[in-house]
Amino acid sequence: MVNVLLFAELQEAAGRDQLTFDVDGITVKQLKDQCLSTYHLENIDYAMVAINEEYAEEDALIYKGDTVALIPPVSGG
Amino acid sequence: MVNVLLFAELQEAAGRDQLTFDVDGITVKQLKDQCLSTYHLENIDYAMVAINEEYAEEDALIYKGDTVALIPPVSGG
Amino acid sequence: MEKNYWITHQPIEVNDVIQKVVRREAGAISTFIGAVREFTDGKRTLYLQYQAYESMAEKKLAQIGAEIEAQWECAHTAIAHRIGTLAISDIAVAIAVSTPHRTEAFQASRYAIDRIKEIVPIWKKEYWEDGSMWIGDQKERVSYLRGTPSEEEMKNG
Amino acid sequence: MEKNYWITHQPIEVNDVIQKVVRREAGAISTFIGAVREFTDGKRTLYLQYQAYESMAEKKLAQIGAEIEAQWECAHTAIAHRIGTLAISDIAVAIAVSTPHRTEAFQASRYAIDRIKEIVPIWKKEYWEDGSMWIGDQKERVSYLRGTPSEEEMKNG
Repeated sequence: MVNVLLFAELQEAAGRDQLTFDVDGITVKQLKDQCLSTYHLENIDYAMVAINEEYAEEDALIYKGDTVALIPPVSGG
Repeated sequence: MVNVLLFAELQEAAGRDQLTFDVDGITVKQLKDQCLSTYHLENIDYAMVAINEEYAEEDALIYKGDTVALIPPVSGG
Repeated sequence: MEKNYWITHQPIEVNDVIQKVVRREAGAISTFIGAVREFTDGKRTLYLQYQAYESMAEKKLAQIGAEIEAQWECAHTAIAHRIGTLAISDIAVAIAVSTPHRTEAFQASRYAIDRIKEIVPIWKKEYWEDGSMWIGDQKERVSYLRGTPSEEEMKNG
Repeated sequence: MEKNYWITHQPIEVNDVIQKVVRREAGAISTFIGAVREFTDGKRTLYLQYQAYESMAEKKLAQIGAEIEAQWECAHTAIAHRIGTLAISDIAVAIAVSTPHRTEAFQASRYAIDRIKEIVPIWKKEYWEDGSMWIGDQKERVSYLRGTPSEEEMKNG
């Protein structure tokens, strides 16, 4: 299983702070597509993805047990 | 009388924190010359002069009752 | 507190942040405080809500500190960011950087706040009289992977 | 304390200085702390002695605040300078400037410390293991009458 953490507007859009996918060895791009088709998270295109708390490119691979986070444009400070 | 306040190295060179001159209507330049000839304050050339707490040019006039200060190069901060 | 980089739900004491960077070789400490401003572009903010991906945010704050210490010799950095509900004038972020001389302290502390706005997973939601919105860089994509903010990003207030 | 610009014989509490510039419209506060550094050009300082022409120094600090408020919109400034004997890491000067946005806060606080080193009648005497000396700009004349420090002066650390 891969846990996908949601924050800010994506968390509100999904109505929850975490999604779970039964996947292994898919790319960041593929995971984003699944989020989009299954949960209709339209702003996901603007989000970065972190794998185990580090930003990852679209072609990075996600394995079982990884913690993934969708990071909408940040606005701290 | 005109009181002339001394600070830092000029205060140490003169061995006091104040000089008094019985003058009226002399220029800053003339006062500096008197300090140099009477008290041998050699570093006075590097000092600015303040009249009543405001920096003054060499040709500014000093009157009886003014408070003058010799301001060596500052080093606060 | 042992950490130099932390996310907190409590009010930030600026002095706690400053104390972490005091060093015998430091002649200069530049701090930056980001506070909740009442008006933005003429619109009145009632309060803010900050959310963070806390564990990753602390790592990214520490990364910014490491970037600073690599770029400016003898620099020491501490950063605290508050989350939760903040009122007008509450401190959202406090940064302190100490260096031997002042030029580097100012540069590094400016760098820190610019990088926070670029790479640290923290989000703010503004609440106005007529609604609320999560704030982010909605118009442009932000490149989180670059090493240094662009000139243009550095200029934005 | 009612004043925003003051000379003190007591330790400076940075928070006192910051509190004076907190405003509802201020989103950014940049502070600068000048502390006693142990080593300068490889030479070890034991302690410092600061002396001021106190009444004029407070006026000149206030003048710097006025210059800042004329140059940067909505800026508010507070400055405290300590005099007397200071040990390593003691705070000699603390500056706080608040502005709506961060760029101006950094610029104004940098401006303040540069101007202090230029026009405020305060002097420091350094004490080393082998002697002591009043510090000043012994090599060059400083022009106290100009409005703005030169580019070159702004760059010096």
